[in-house]
Amino acid sequence: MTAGAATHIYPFVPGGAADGTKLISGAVVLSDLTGKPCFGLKGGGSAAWLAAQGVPLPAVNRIGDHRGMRVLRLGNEDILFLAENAGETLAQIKAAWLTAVAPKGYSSWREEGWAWMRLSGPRLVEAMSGLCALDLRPQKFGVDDIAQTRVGHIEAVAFRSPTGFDILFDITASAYFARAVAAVAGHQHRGHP
Amino acid sequence: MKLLTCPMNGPRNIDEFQSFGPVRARPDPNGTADREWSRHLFRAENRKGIVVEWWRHVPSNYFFLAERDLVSNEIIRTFDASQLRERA
Amino acid sequence: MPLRLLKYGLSRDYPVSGDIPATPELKPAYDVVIIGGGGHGLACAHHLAKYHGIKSVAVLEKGYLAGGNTARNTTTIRSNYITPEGIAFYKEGVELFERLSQELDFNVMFSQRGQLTLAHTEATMRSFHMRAEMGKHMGTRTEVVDQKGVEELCPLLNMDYGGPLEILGGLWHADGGTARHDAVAWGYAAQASRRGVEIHQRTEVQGFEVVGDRVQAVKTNRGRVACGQVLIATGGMNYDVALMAGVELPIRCYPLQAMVTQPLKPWLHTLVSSVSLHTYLVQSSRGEVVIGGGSDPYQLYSTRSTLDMKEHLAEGAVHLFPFLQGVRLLRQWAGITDMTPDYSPIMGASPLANLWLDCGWGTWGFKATPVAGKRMAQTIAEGRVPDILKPFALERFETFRLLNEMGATAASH
Amino acid sequence: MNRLPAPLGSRIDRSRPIRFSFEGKSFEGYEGDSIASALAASGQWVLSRSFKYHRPRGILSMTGADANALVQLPSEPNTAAERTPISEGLRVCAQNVNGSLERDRDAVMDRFGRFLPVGFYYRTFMGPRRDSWLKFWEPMIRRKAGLGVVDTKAPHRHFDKTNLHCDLLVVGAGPAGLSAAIAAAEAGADVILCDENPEIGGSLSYGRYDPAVLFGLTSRLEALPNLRLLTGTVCNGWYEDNWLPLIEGDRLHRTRAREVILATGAIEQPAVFRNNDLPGIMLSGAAQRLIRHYGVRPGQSAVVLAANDDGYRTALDLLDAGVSVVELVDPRSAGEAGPLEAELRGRSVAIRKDATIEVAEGRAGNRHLARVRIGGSWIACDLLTVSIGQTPAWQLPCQAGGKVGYDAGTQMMTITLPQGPVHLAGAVAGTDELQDAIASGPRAAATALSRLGHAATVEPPVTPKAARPRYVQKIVADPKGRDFVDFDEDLQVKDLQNATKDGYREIELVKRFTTVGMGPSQGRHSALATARIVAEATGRTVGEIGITTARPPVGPETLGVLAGHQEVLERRTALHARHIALNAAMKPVGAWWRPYYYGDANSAQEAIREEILAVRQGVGLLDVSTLGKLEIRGPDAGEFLDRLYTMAHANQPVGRVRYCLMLNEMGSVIDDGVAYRIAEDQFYVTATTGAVARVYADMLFWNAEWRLKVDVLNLTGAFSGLNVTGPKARMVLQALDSDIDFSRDAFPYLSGRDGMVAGVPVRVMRIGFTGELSYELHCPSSLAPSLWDAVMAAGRPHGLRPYGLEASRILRLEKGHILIGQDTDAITTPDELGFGWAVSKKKPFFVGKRSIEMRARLGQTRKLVGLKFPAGSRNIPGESCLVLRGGAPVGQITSIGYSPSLEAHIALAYVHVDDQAEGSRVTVKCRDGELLEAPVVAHAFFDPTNARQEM
Repeated sequence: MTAGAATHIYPFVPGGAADGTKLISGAVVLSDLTGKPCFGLKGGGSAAWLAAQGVPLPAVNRIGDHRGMRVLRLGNEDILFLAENAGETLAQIKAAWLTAVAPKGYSSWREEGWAWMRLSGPRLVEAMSGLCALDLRPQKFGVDDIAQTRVGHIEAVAFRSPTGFDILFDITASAYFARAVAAVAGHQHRGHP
Repeated sequence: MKLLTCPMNGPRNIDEFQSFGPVRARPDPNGTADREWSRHLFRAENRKGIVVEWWRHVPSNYFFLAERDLVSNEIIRTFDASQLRERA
Repeated sequence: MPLRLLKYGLSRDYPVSGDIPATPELKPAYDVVIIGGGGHGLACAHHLAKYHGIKSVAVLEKGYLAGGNTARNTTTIRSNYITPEGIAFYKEGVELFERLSQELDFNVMFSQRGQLTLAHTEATMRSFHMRAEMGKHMGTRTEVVDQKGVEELCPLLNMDYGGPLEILGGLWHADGGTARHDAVAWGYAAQASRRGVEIHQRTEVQGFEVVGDRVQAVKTNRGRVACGQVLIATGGMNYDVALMAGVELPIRCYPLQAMVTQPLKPWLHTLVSSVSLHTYLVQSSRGEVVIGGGSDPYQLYSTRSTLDMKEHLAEGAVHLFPFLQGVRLLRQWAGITDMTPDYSPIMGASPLANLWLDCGWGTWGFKATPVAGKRMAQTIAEGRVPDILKPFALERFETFRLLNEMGATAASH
Repeated sequence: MNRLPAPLGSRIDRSRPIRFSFEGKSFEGYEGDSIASALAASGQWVLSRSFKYHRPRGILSMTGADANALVQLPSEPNTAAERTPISEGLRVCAQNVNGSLERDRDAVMDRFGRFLPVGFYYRTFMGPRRDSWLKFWEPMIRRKAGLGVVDTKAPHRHFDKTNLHCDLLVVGAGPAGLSAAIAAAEAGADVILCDENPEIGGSLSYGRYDPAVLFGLTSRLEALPNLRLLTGTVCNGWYEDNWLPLIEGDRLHRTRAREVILATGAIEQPAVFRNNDLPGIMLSGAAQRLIRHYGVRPGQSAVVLAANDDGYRTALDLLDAGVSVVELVDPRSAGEAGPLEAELRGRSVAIRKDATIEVAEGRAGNRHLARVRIGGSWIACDLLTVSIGQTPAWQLPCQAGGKVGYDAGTQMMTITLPQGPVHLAGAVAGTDELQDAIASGPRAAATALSRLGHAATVEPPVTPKAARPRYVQKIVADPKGRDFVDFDEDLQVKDLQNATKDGYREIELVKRFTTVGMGPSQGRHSALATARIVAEATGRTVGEIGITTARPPVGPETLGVLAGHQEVLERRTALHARHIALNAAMKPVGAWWRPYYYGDANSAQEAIREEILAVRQGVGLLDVSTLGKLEIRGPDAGEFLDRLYTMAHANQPVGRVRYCLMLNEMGSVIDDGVAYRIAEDQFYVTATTGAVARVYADMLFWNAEWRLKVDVLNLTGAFSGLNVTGPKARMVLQALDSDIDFSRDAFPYLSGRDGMVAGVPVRVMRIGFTGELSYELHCPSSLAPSLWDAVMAAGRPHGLRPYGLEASRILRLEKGHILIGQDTDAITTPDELGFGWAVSKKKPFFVGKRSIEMRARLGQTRKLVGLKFPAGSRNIPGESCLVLRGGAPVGQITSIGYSPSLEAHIALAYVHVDDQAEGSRVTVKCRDGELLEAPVVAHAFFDPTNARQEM
């Protein structure tokens, strides 16, 4: 299915579901990457088909790189491509997949189901410790690690990005998530002026 | 917060998991008399001691098994469902 | 000031009442052996001795008197259930509580200040209407109130939440109340032992001698005891004890936790509970605010407390009464509940002819202490189950005549 | 002023005076003062009145542990005056006083004490009438109950939570804890060291020790980046798997430690004698804290009760503070004089051995200590420091599984922990000499380090030098009483003895009957004495008696810090902003926001009616995005649905849509929806909004057992749904740019199509919840707003109107569609719903099949039917009104509403199975009790032949 003329409207863009919800910035910065190129396969045959395309697959809960894309292995048959700066490469894979014949796995529709947000800023560590119970100390949680866990009390996928943490979660909770992060950041600020 | 070690995601706070209760034998529905069938429906694995139970790691939707002591709450081990069938 | 106080004041020495005689030697046989020295067992013993003339009764308690769920529950007394059978039973329970202090000549401090259960969703409001309609039909004081009614009954509630936490209305149960749980057990113990019932503390049942379809004797850590009739009323241990007799009950054990604040001058005059928040609060006559909620999420035979449940209960309490933020918590604890598939108890006959069940009390056992004691005593004395108990029979799980109280307990045991 | 010169007063900043008030009187203290120290500095020793007898009470321990020093702040009851710092303008009041602290009308209770023996309230207040307790006595007692007053107008405070992780957590920064943390950190471990006090050092910060010791430890500590120090932070509990709450002001650090060392020290115990609760009688640690932490002179002339070296050191401290020490009383028999004793004699302090305090007396109204009797002779004094022994701080160790014992030889309470990740160091482990404590730290650290995998040599624990048995005070009840064991609860020796006489012999029963140990100090100062008294009274040993279970929290903690702050979860559909723009009345359904109707509240009913008519006569548009949407993909997809749902799906043709009904193992209906077969190996399945989370989890669970070749994907958020419904629905869709043929023949009822509509990829299903011609368009959520706009535009010429949940409910009711959870309960079977048509008879298995067959054999008791209440009925029943048969409830109304299309009230209701036939009449009991007769009618009130939805 291709989108044709219609325009994509994500939660934080005008007319989106979270329209009017502010993304916090300052000591803690929350930015929205939901519109960035993203595509995933899930279900029987996904891994085999991608391997056949020459995509090197990391182990489960690890992140690999493929031609500028980050390749997240969320399960044996659950692979997600994030192509913040490699849209073309992703488009090629997507096109190849659409025209390929089964077995080739199935779309996981993450580009529609998940919000993709980035947490950064000078108080990043405190903010994360307020949002997530997991042990994220560098010696315990590396750059290629994936945490499928809870962030801000909702299910989420978290991993490191050059500037902080990237977080994927249910797109319908976007407005809530922005408020939750702002609240935690606010407390951090109040706690240690 | 108790820790539960997910075979796929590692040790996590137990509030990331959902208990699906002890593994239960599934008698052949059509080869079981009504009385036994009711018993199957309502009987509860509740003996003091170690149970093997289903758990779901909610964020990853991964289902696995855990051996847990119903008295001490100690988790003896956790493992993937495939190993259960191997044992069976 | 009541005369009793003068008696205390004028007597040189403390007038000893000797409520609980020291544990006597175990006799080789009793007409009735009651396993479990909690409220239910003691109430049954009292009724056997006082109303059925059965004095050869031994109450066997593994630990100390009423140290299990009798001492750990949060003392909610109510009859606003869903099924007619359930309401009829618990209604009799409330009525017995109204007379209990006089019955026992022991002040159990039954405080009938009403229970207000809050709804935050339309589905809950619907279930409240169901409980109210059935309650009214069965002659209990149970009615649905709207937001205004809630504010009038409990003006300190925070009604300002929009969204999912907004209070849409409530179920007002004027018959609801609390009582001093220990006093109930001690009162029954004192009365029963004065009539010859033997209470054996630190006496643990370790097995049964079953011949044919009868229990010949129970084996304890203090020796063998032959018995005419046996009652199992061991709360969280019911599954375990029944299993020793070869009876497998449809029961799962879950911890139920509660906590209490430091004493405060009284400000909360009714029981308040919220279904969605799984939290309820009641202020004792000591001034402590008791806060409880739902059971733990997985099976366990342990009375350990958890921080997560405490955080959850505090969250709920502060949602309902934001000014509680500065109030301090004193203590938390847990009991072991024996939950049945339909959230109704199991009372009456067992597969063994002389073994009787008073089990499956889950999170709602305390309120039934007097009525369960009375009716189980009648059952044992007459050797047949009275009509009011028949619906609670173990067989219902084979005939599928469930007493569905799921949802009735919600956050108010 | 009782202020002492610097350097005494380590916590206060004399350059910063602070003004505050107590009981309306204004006081001045310094920055760093606690409420109690500032008041003491100004000679105000009485802080509160006691719980039962309203006796004046003051400083006991300076640790903030007990009820004696709890005060009322405007928005915080029961605040520990000994710990809480003063602040400019702070208004402090005494608690539990009737009138004022000075003139407490309830002080008379102290006289009536003999009328109020232990447990008296169980034996009284019952008469004369049955409800006398409720109507008269309880209100009276409630007025007397409680301590502080809660401020129901308290301003909102901000609390928050963080999560900490470390290799080793050390609790307590006294000599043992400090040396343990330093040793572990120097070995490279990641360490957190917490202490409830504002400074490190513990006893080193207030005791009579060489300052160099603390200085040495501090300088090593400061050189360690991997040691995180949290002062002013209470570790308030130990929970499974080393999960510990560290409370730092208004912040809760939920901390996970791999190893824990508890260096929580010991608790000084009071002595028991008549009037041992008078202000001016304090534990020696309290006097030392006042002197060194706050520079406050604890009195003018002191008697020192000393049964150990700490007592002797205290005497020296008092001398240095300019307090005249009248006499030191040592109850121990005369033994060899230690160096401390020599030093005291050198400073001409009278020392009396083999004697103790027999009784104390107070000034008028017992407001302060006046004199004590020793060996029959009275000695005037305004201060008595007590140092007769201590108990290890057992709370945290016991929560961590430690067992409390009693060493009859050394007369010590002992704690033993199971092998594991928790270790003890210092006084809590039984050491009482400074050097033993300092040595025990690294030992505990070594054990923890080796468990952490560090190469550490574990030294065997050496038994501390202090094998010399502790002094044990012989406790005998004073004939005139007021010899308090539990200050919080005003319990005297005889109260505990009397409890045992009444048969409450087990320690837990003693506790419950007398409430000993149940007050704010949770037995810190009473547990050991209680155990000894009960042991004595019941002829058992202290070991046999033991102490009551130590439950968390260790010390009082606010509900605010436990609750923290949590935003309320809300979920929004992709069309949220569209609804807002259309002035929808948004209401929560679970976490979702949904439009109830479009328009202003004052015209709600009108709006709902118009929305209904729009659907019946023209066309309406409903956002159904909250519906659960699941995709089942894989070769076994059909088989999977066959096992989960009651209808047949394996043989369902591609392009067809089927109703699906889900049962649990008991055969009860738990969900319904539709399944659209997109391809041989792909189904698109809907679930009800409220149930989808559980349905999804159950699907995964079943397949964890079945291991079929399917993948289940939850598309609830990824896809949005728009229901275009009404006689003109087809015209609207045909007006849109699309590659789908919407004509009746090409796209019949109960079929589905994939394609493009207005440039948006869609999955369209022809199903009817409203009973009208309906097309349900599902599309990727980011494109839903575009699709919505296109449909709205195409619909405008046809009078298309968006409608909300309220209209939708009436529309479905008119059509007799059930709502799972509203028209069903936990035991509803398909038969009870008349859904036999939806249950496959051919399939060998599906979840619940066996049970519904059995339940059918056992006999059906009720049936869901339609009821109609003619327009103009005066009384209309509401939801949940009972259906009676012979006066007994047999069912209830599950849904009811006014149908504008039928101009009557219609309802779904459970009736007795024998009354299910159309035309039979049933009795319904209205809310007000009136009984109504109503005819049973068919489910589908509206368009029973389905002509409209299948047109």
